[in-house]
Amino acid sequence: MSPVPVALPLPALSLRGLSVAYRTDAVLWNVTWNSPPAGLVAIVGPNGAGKSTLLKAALGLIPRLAGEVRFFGAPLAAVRRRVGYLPQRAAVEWDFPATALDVAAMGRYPRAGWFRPLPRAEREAALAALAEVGMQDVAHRPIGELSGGQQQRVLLARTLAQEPDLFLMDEPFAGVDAATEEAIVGVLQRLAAAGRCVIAVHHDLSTVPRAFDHALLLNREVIASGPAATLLSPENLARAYGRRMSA
Amino acid sequence: MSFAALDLVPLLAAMLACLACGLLGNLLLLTRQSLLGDAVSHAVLPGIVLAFLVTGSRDAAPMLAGAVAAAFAAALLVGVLTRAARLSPQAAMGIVFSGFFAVGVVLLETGVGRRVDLDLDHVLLGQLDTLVWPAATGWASLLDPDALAALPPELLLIGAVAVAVPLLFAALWKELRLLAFDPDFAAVTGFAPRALSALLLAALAVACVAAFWAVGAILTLAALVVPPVVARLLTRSYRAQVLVSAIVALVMGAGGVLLAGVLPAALGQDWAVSGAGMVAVVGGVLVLAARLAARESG
Amino acid sequence: MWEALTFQAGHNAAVVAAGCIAFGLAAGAVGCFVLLRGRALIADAAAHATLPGVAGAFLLGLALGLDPRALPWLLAGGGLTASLAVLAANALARGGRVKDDAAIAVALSVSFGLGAVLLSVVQALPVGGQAGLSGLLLGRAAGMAEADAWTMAAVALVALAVLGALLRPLSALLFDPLQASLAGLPVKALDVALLGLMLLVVLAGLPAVGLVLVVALLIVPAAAARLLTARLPAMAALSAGFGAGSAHLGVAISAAAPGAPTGAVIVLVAVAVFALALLASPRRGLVAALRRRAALLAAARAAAR
Amino acid sequence: MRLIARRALLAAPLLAVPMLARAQAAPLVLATIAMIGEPAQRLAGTAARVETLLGEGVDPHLYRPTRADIARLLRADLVLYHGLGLEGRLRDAIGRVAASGRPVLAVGEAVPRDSLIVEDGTPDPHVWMDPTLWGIAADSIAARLSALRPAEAPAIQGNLAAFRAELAALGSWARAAMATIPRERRVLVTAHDAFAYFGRRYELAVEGIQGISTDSEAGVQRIRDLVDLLVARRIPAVFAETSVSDRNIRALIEGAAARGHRVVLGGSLFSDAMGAPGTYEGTYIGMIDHNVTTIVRALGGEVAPRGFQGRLAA
Repeated sequence: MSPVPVALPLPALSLRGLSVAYRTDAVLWNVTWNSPPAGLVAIVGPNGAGKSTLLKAALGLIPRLAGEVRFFGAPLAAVRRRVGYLPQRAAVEWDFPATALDVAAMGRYPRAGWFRPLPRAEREAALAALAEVGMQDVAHRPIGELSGGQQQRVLLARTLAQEPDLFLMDEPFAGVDAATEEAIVGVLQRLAAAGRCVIAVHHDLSTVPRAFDHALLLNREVIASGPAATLLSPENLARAYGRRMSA
Repeated sequence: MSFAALDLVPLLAAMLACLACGLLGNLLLLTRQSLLGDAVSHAVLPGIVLAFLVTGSRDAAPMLAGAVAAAFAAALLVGVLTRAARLSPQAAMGIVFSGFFAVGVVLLETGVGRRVDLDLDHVLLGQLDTLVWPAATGWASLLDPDALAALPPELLLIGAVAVAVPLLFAALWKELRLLAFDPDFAAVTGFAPRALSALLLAALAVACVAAFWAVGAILTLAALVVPPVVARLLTRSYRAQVLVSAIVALVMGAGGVLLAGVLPAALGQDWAVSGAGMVAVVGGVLVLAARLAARESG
Repeated sequence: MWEALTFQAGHNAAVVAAGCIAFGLAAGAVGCFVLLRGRALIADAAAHATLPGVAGAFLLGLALGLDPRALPWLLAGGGLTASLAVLAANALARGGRVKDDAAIAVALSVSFGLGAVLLSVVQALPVGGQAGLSGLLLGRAAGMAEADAWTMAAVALVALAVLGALLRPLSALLFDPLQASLAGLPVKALDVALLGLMLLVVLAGLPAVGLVLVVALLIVPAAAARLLTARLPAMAALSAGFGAGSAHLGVAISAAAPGAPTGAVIVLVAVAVFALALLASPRRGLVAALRRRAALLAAARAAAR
Repeated sequence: MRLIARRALLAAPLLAVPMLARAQAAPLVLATIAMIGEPAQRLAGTAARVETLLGEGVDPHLYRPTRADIARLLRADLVLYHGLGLEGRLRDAIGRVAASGRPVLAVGEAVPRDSLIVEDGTPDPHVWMDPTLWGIAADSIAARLSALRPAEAPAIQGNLAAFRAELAALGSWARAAMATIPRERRVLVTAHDAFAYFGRRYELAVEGIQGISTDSEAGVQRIRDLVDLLVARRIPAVFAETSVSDRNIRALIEGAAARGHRVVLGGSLFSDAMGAPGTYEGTYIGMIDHNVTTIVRALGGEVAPRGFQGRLAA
């Protein structure tokens, strides 16, 4: 990790008028938001607020109705190497015949490029990423035999192996044991200290002020965004969750 | 009448067809599409009939092209239906292959007419046991260009496919693994999952049709699913899965042909059974053995 | 065309229509449950798995001096091997490492191969009467006799009766298998009953209408019904209706159109019904979706400015 | 289990002459279908041993050769096959056998092209249904056998002459028998389109429920049209075939009965396969004799119940 945090003026992720509909019901509506250039950002909101949809739409994994998405001011295709993605653990096929190292090494594929087999150095880098999340001992174990927490850390190692400047994480803390949660928080803090930007979809409001610098409160539309410490005021929460109850 | 003349080509054709289809079958297995082969086998009929109606000729080239086009279209349509109608892949396959086959039959009956003997069996579905190589006098014929020129074209096509598929796996080893494991991550990291999937479907269509033409549907369906399932039961890593499936494919192909005809003849019997059928049966035995072995190891 | 629809297009057309309608009813109803159980193509595997049974029965009949061509005897053989294939697929999938679709594919291809082996043995025997043995699997709707039509009616009655009796437990099973077993429902017995019904439909359908029509009517009407309703009883009824309707319209069209093969036309009508449901259904249909999506698109673009 | 090899020997009418006594073993001739194999053996006499690949009642459209069958193909000193697309993928194998220099003869293709019934450029393969055309085929077989065994040529030509004479007698007898069928009833309805040449030769309207390929699927309208024909022309009988399922034919009978017109199953004709080897119906002459006798009697004509030579099974 480069030691000196370089203050980049451009927001890591900027959305302008982003709308997404799943089949016929609008899931995200006219979301305009700029993330800070670096630091830990939480996306929070009730179930069905479109948190995960926002990440997927930004990354082009699901079609957008409208809106512009920029990563560090450029379209994704131009800065792919700078963007890391951690999917929801439940969305991954853990019955697949692969070891923890195999999965972590996938983060290095872009460095090897097409057609070339993964060089040894890249596999070492993947092993290092596993070490960062304390998973080096299970490197050669099939992922199907790992616990939920271990699996989450292996996915995180894969994203770390990408060495991106921006991390998009979908529910990194969902269903993990305390030790894993603590380890992940440690990793996030080290990334922020190194000047990276981490945008994580998160459901546990109580930990947001402590663990995150910035937050986006979402319920299909932007409710509010700003410093995590002050954002979760009762009015904002009522507007986000209240509306959800009556809607 | 030497082994080379009678048995070498069926043996090679069965092994090559099993290898090509077995390797691709791994990716089908890991993406829950093992039954795609069965769907394709029904879906090729309209492609063939249209090729006949358009070109008016019954020789292989146009028919094969029509079959590949129909197979590719069917596989794509299964994907679209699975997403658009939110159907399970199995249901989508059932609808697509029934529809395609019915269109084929209607075209056959009304377009081609009743007087023309154009049925699927004669045109596309090869018969493993008829792949004789009479020009061969012995093993030396393998080096004799004239004899080689007289090799059945079916063997040459499935041979080419059986070389291309492993090359495809070697060239795109990590890309195909990533595509099967996590297409979303592949998209984000720029490994074009949609394009790769289309390439895979094309490879599957060509491999299936080449195998149908050389050894028939029976052997092809078994080749697509048995090697991957046996490897799945015996291995835990992707590399082992692919390698073991290749070995199982070759054993199954060779075992079937040898048991069906070569062994009875060696024992002085003057009868033989269907080579393609025996390859599938040997495959079944291998699955049973692997299933029992897998249970022991827990 | 109109006279065909009203059963006045001659005896054969009427018999074929009645037989196919009854079959469509049974296949649609049973197919709905099989589809929801997530094993749509099990019928295709079972149908292929009858081939070794038919060939085996012929050989056994020959050895025992029976009349090897008696249809009930051949179908008994076919039913036996089809059941064994389905059980084998279940056993293979139980370990968890091999998923359901791969297990079905293995059962299908291996039994298909075994059938080919046994047929090659039959073919080598110097005995006549093997005419149309494999043709048994390629029955033609148009050649249906009155007896076949009555068989179809009987199958439909049995299927509807059993499904009616088991509707509540089956819907609990389909809704949430885990919950159902926890609630003490005999999940295994229900599964066997459902597969038994599927086999009954396959075995009755194969000699009468052929493999593709059997598989098609077990899947397509059910898929169409599922696009239109989420409630199981309505879905089963709708699916049965689509099955019967497709058969009726299909036979009528094939009675009117020169050279049109009846079975294939029925399949095309069923697929057309599915396509219509896909496009037009209010809830999940494409047309409604596209219309609403276009509206959303316009609104979203307006908002973004 | 395979009795065909031994059975074909039994079929040779001249078995009385011990084969093995000959200094040089008689060459092995392999025919694909019995309609070629049986006459060929008769023409060859002791000059050659003729075996047939397809057994009794085996439909050439659905036939799947095994390795043992193909081995016989390669062992044969001469291969007689029909051609005109009848044998499907087996024809490719035979083509390769020919390309390697072994003698091969497409018997059906010996018949002049212009006398074939051709549709969309594809000839109807069932040429053997016309005894006159099959006489031409016999000539080509005899010529090929003579080339194989020049020393035996005179004997072969003698057998040919005898066979041709019997064919001629059969032909005139058949034409006379057919003429006894009341004109409006001269309609032959069968399971599949195999009798076009037969109908052309004996001025019989021919209708098959299925097309040429047994894989084809008839439609309800086809069945209704045939029922209308049966009722309109008061045709008394329809015919099943030994190598094809008779489901469709039974449906016709039911259809006509519903219109108050009683149609019977006139019998089971030989279309793509002959009778059991060793029996009279297992010979080409016997097969045609059986078909003609069965058709004429069922359609109300006059013919001796035991057929042309009184040799038909009771």
